[in-house]
Amino acid sequence: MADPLLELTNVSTHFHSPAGRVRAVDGVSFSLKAGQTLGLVGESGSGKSVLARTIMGLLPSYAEIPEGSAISFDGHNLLTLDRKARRAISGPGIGMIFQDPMTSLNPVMKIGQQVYEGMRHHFGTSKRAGRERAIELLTEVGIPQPDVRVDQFPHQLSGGMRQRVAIAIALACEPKLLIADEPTTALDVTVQAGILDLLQREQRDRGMTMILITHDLGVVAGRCDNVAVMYAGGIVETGTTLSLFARTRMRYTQALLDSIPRLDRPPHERLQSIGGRPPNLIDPPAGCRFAPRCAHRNAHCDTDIPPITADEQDPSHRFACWNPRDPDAEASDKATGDAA
Amino acid sequence: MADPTTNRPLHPARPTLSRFRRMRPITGKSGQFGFAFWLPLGWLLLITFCAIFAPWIGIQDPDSLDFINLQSEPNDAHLLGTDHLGRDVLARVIYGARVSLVVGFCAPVVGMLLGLPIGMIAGYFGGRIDGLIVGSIDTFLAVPGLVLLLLFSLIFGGSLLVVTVSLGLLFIPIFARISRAATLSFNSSEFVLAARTIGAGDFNILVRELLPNVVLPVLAFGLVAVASAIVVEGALSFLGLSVPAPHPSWGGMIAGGREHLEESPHISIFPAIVMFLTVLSFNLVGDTLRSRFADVREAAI
Amino acid sequence: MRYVLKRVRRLVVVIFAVTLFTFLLVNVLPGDVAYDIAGQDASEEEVQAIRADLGLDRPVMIRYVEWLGDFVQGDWGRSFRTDESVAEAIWSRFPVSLELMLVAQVFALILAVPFGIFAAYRAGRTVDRTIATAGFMSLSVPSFMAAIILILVVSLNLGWLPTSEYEPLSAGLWANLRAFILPALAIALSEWVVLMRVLRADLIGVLQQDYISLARAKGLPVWHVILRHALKPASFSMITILGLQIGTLVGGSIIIESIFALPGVGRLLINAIYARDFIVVQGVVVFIAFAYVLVNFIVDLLYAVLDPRIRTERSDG
Amino acid sequence: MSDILLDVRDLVVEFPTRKGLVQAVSGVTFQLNRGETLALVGESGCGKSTTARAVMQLPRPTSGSIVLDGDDLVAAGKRDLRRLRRKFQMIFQNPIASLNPRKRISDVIEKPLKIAGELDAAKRRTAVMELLETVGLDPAVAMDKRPHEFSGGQCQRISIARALILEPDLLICDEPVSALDVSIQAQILNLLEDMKQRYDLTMLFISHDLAVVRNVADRVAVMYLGRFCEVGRSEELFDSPAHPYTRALLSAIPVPDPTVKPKPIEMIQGDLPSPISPPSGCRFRTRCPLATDRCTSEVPEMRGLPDGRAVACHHPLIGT
Amino acid sequence: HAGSHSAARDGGTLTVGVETDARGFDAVKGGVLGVSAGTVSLAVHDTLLKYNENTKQFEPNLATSWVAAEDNKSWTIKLRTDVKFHDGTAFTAKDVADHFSRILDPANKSRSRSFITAITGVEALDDHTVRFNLAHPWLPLLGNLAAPSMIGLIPSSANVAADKQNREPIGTGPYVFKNWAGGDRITITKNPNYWKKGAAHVDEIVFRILPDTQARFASLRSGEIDLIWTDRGGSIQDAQKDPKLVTVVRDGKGAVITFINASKPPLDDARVRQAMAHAWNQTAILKVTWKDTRPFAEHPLGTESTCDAGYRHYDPAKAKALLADYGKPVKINMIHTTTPRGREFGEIYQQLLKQVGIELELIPVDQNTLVKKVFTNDYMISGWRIADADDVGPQTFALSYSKSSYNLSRLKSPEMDKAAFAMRTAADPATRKKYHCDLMRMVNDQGNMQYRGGNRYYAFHGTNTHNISIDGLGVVRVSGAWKDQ
Ligand SMILES: Nc1ncnc2c1ncn2[C@@H]1O[C@H](COP(=O)(O)OP(=O)(O)OP(=O)(O)O)[C@@H](O)[C@H]1O
Ligand SMILES: Nc1ncnc2c1ncn2[C@@H]1O[C@H](COP(=O)(O)OP(=O)(O)OP(=O)(O)O)[C@@H](O)[C@H]1O
Ligand SMILES: [Mg+2]
Ligand SMILES: [Mg+2]
Repeated sequence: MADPLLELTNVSTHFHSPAGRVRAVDGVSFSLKAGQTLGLVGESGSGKSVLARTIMGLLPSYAEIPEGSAISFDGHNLLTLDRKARRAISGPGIGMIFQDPMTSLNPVMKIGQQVYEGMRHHFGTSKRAGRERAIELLTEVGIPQPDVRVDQFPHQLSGGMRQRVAIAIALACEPKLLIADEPTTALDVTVQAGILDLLQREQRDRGMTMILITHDLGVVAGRCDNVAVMYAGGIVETGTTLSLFARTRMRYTQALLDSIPRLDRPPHERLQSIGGRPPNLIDPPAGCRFAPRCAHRNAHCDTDIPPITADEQDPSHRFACWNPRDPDAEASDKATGDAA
Repeated sequence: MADPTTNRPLHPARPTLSRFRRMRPITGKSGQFGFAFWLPLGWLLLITFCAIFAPWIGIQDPDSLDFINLQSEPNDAHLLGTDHLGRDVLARVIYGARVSLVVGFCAPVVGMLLGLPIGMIAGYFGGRIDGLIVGSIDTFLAVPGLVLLLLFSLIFGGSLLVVTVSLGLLFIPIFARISRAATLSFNSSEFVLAARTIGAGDFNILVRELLPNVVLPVLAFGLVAVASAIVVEGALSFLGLSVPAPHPSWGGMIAGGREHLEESPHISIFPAIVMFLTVLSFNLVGDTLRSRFADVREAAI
Repeated sequence: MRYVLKRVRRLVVVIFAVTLFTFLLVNVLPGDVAYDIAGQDASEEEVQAIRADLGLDRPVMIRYVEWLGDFVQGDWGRSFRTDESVAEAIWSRFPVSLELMLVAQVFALILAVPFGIFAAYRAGRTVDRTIATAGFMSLSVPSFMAAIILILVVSLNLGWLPTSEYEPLSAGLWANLRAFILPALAIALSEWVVLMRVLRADLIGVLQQDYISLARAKGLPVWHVILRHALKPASFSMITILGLQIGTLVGGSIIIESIFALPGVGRLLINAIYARDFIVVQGVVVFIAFAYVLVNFIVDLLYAVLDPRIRTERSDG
Repeated sequence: MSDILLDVRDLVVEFPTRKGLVQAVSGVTFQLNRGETLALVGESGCGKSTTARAVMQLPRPTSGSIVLDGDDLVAAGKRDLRRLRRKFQMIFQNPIASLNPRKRISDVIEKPLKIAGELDAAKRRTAVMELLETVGLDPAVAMDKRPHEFSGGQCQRISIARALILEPDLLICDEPVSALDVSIQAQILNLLEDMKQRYDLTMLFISHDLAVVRNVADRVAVMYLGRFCEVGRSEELFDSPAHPYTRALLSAIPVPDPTVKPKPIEMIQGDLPSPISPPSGCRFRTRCPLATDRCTSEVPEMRGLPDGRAVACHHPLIGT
Repeated sequence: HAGSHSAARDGGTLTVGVETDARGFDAVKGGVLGVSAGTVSLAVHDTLLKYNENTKQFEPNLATSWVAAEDNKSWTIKLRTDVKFHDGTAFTAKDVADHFSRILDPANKSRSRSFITAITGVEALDDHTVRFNLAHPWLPLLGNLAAPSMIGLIPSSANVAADKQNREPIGTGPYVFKNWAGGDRITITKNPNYWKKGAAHVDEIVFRILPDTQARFASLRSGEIDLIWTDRGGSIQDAQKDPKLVTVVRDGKGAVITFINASKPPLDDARVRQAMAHAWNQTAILKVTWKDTRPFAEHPLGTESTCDAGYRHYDPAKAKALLADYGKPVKINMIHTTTPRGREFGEIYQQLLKQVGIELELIPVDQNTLVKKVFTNDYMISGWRIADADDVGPQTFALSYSKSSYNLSRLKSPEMDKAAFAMRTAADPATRKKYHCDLMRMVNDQGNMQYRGGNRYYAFHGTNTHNISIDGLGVVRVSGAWKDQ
């Protein structure tokens, strides 16, 4: 498995809005090997969904992908394919799950049909076979009474159930890559774990490659091979999950981790907060985009964009920071916290 | 079976709303008002100017007859020709604009002044009051508008005041519906709740919190309402039920020229064109402003 | 079921309110049917005699209660003027109005749906703006003006279609339909715009929904996504409006029916109003109100058929 | 002066809906000591907001008593209630929606003063400015702007200012940070903590995020389908949950540490039952791994545990 | 057209475009028969006599002979014996007596009664002889027996008794009533058993109700309908120019008039009324409103009548002089209908009066209200008409006689009463005419009625339609029509 299944090179996505050009995604590069799971984390508005939609080819007409961007999937450059060939990839090639299960199913179409529709289109499956397959899939994603549910409408299901249906829909065409855009954000914690487990199981069983988008570092920590942290349209740090959490280099990632209240901390502990707010993507800061909020910035940070640097110990761990954190030096005080 | 009441979005303001919906661009229309706005606005200003200053801009007496020049084609003396009584069509079109504009502006105002509070009260208090108001509106709507206008104008006689007021009454349900819908949508919003938690009374909430929010979509509909008021006035005067003779009105002129459509089409055609352009202008200007200032769906109308 | 009952109760209340409302309104009309019956050459005594004969000299409320009693029993009265049974008069004219409305709405839909879809799909582009402008222009031609223009161009100049050739259905479908083309067009010319814009607005909303993205993520072609996934959930408001329009237009196309000489309910009404034949006015207005409320009711039920969310919620409860 | 600021007993809130009566809160009893923060956690739809709003008397509860500092709010007339309102205030989940988009910030914050009868405009203005300063906004810049010119975090600061201007005793926070980003959330949580110190606030804090609750709360109440399952001091409840539901909630929380693998303990199954026809007996029994026949027939009472906690369970996880 | 009878062809359908729907066909119930209903009725029913326009003589129809008694106070009429109603029953003297008795019975409140109050009774002497008894010598009787309106048309008394005459009339005429689709059309079919063989030709006549003149006219030109009538000047001019159309014209009696209410100051002053008469430019309104398709009227006796009625011609100078004599400014108002024609009349009158310094305010009302206001003396000026009749005497009498409730202009003078009475009871036509003319001269002098034009009726049909004529009152006789092809 030498060739990556998905490789993004310098991908940008800009929106034309009345106020100007929104650089929602700006120069993102990463690659993903078949069978791996990538966690894409970041604050709201950091461009995670736009990136996912860019890969999926679901951008609105007023979006623009500047020259020089390339997305290679399974040997095809997705950005240069014609529409028909591109459509042939959606479904069997890449499947997607959306954030809000309440809105991601067609309210006036039966569940079964929504599940087998893709198969019918791509593989010419007959209606009856499609229905059978839909029941199987619903069983697989853990929906009780699947034979009843196929003929029901989405509103008759609870949010968790609907997200399971959405997963079944995505799985129907046996995609090589599954993009799950915050699949549990809108769900209760009790339901969330079940959905994540299901995704993980399916991914493992099918040898699927997966991008799991979330804003919750806790979610990626337990379930992803690699993590990429996004901030203001760019990837600021990426690496294996272990390395990224253990040897956080980027100041932003660390600030994020520090600001989260944790169960293993005493009550009323003062939280580390990040001042300011995310930058305006129409007119982003000239240097490091995190610089205006960073406690460790220096003059360099404000004027020059930090290059992508590899971690000395683990070259696959890369980050973009002028003044990176030294994980070994700060390890001592972190250890005291962990011990508690 | 799952219970739909539990099926609501859980933590709605957390990233549930996709940016793709939140940040809908104002479909293509760029930040500037285009010529589809300025051109009609210019026309409206011209018409309004002519209507207001009609007696002083050197046009002829719209009522004086000329038994020699009956139905004459447009010429130097009569730019738009004369009608079947030898009256100057241009002068009558301009004086007719007075009627159309007065009715067009005032009727929606009447409708709004009455409809807005009614709708807000219904939306705010809900329950019985809402039921009563919605029921009355339903009843009112179930009687065709033109029939009401006909009856009103027969009862009170045709005069500018009667036409304006009765047309205004017809606008009540529309404005009431819009403001009711808007009130409902804001009523459960947290800022209203917040006002309650600090002990604000109903009146205070209605006037201070809700009104500024409700009035915008209602106003946005206003200009479109002007267009339709002009159309309905036209229909009324087409039936001879609007302003009394000899005052000219566009609909009346169109109706009057109908008999001479073949030999002298200009008698009907000119007022028709002017009316068309004016209504179109109000529609265009109104739509531009509406899409700029409020997102009311036509469905409410 | 409870829901249906509730709607029916509301329907009855509205109808009742309409009867009272119109009865009062019609009875304060100046003028007097008695003069109309008597004609210009009658003397005042004769007129008074006719009034007394018709019972017009009694208080309004008593007459209302009597009328209501008869009405409920199916006796809508007889025209003061022509002695025609009101119910019969309405029923014989109703098919004409209904057909006019249906043809008009079919025209409106034929224009509205494709243009609405197109405009929504290309929202903000030139096509959309062109359609919008065309719509506004169409909307700015009042139906009476459209009627005159259509007569002038299509009938008088081109001679393609008759101006007034109503034939009952018994005379053949085409002969019957022919007469409705121009009047229906005159009505549809402004109606389609309303439908188109509602459809467009809803469709734009729907097209931004995640489930449309999901459908596209399945690799389905655009037309499939629009027609199979987007159109249905986007058409509910349009259907409501369609229903409302049918409801209001059944009696509301007074001018068009007059111009095109269609013997419909609208013309019956306007003649009755002019003649102060208020028992007819009363009957027609109540009938129209009934049609309006009923159509709304049907649209509501139709909604339930189309929208599974409502359908199942009701069968649950 | 008693230590108990808020005393809620047998609170019941019902909503008539098209499909039947929803009992959103059915018999909730709790006390709030002065200066303490009580957190309310639970799944969506379990009645947290409804409880909070019932305390605010918006809408007035169906039955039960709510005594605030000696005044019974449920029994209070309309007038009295308005007078009492300055003692208890609330902030909401959606910071942007809780500010009237058409009003200026200064108007938003001074409105409570106006309603409370403070007539001197200059005094109001200084109060507003001071408070803006306190919540971390620059009064000179913020005063004349409108809400949409601020970010979510800033809007939440403004809401907090509005709630505090009358210097209430009790502050109810209904998910004040769930709409905010993690990076902003910490700012607001810190601010609330500061305000609590500064104004001697007693807080009722609602959240579905147990980690947040852990940080802010002195005591925690776990709610399920309109009832309380467990109430106790934060440390004890988090360290050794007594109710199976509390344990399930806790185990479901993902920990941002890749070395801690998600615990494979038994997850609760299924969905929240319909509040229109809740299960008989213990409401959690349909999803509880420990449910027995007793749970079906008998409603578990709130029982005190030795460590001061109370739990409503027939089979608590720690001995009585 | 009469000459071409030999070529008459049977069969086909005649489609007639009419302006208004009928109200009903019962002489008592339906009120006035408009031209539409009158036209239908005239094809379904027969009159006793027929007036020959060319010879100016009455001719037999259902009646075979008629003789007056010595004292001129009764007439005995013999009827045909071979006539059957459409329902198969035989036509007898009883039907005639019943018909007139019913109109005359005050309890029935027939609005036609006022025209024939001179008749004191009608009796059937035997099956086919009937006698009309009169209060005084009364010349207009024969005209009424020939009237193509409901007075002269004899219905089946059985049908009347069954109360079906109004909506399903039965007569003895050449056409049988078939169907009336309210608001749309009335259909009549040829009577196969008509007593006068060969009188009817087309199988069916359809009267289509097309209220819009433009539309009706367009349909005629496109051949969709065969026959229309109209009083719109523009259409008449167009039609007369159109070589594919045949025009049928007939002058009528009566007139379109304006009432000046003599009981309302300042109109109670004759000088004001007279000034208005001189300010009134009938020529202009004939040109503008009617496009000169109506005759100038100096009196309502008809164009053929030679009567010097002393008409006050258009003369603004005289008008101003009269007003100067009156001395006070004159501000008055006028009611008019909301129809285009009503408005136009008001607009013209307003401008004409303005020229002589009278300020006129216009009050639009609908037709029904206008009638009510005129009857209840709640008006100053209003349009009206003197309906056409073979003899308009009864109407002019009622309009002028001081005690008549129909004296709507409220001008009361003993001289006029005297002239009116003399006219009414005159036994020979010449005397009657002289008194009538005297009366009209007084009216013109007083200025309480002014003329807006006489009556002239037009009908148009395509060149393939034949034998259409206009009867008195503008009623079109369609029963003898036939078509080419
Ligand atoms: N359709 C659009 N038009 C204009 N700007 C957009 C559009 N969609 C997204 N953006 C902008 O792009 C940026 C990235 O948005 P995106 O939805 O990808 O964020 P996200 O990381 O998915 O956030 P969240 O956690 O809220 O889902 C935001 O600043 C947003 O305002
Ligand atoms: N106004 C209302 N009318 C009818 N039912 C209501 C109303 N408000 C709340 N409910 C119902 O009461 C129950 C509790 O709702 P509540 O909003 O208190 O839950 P919550 O715990 O705050 O949930 P969330 O975490 O989503 O805010 C729910 O089932 C809800 O459907
Ligand atoms: Mg997103
Ligand atoms: Mg809540």
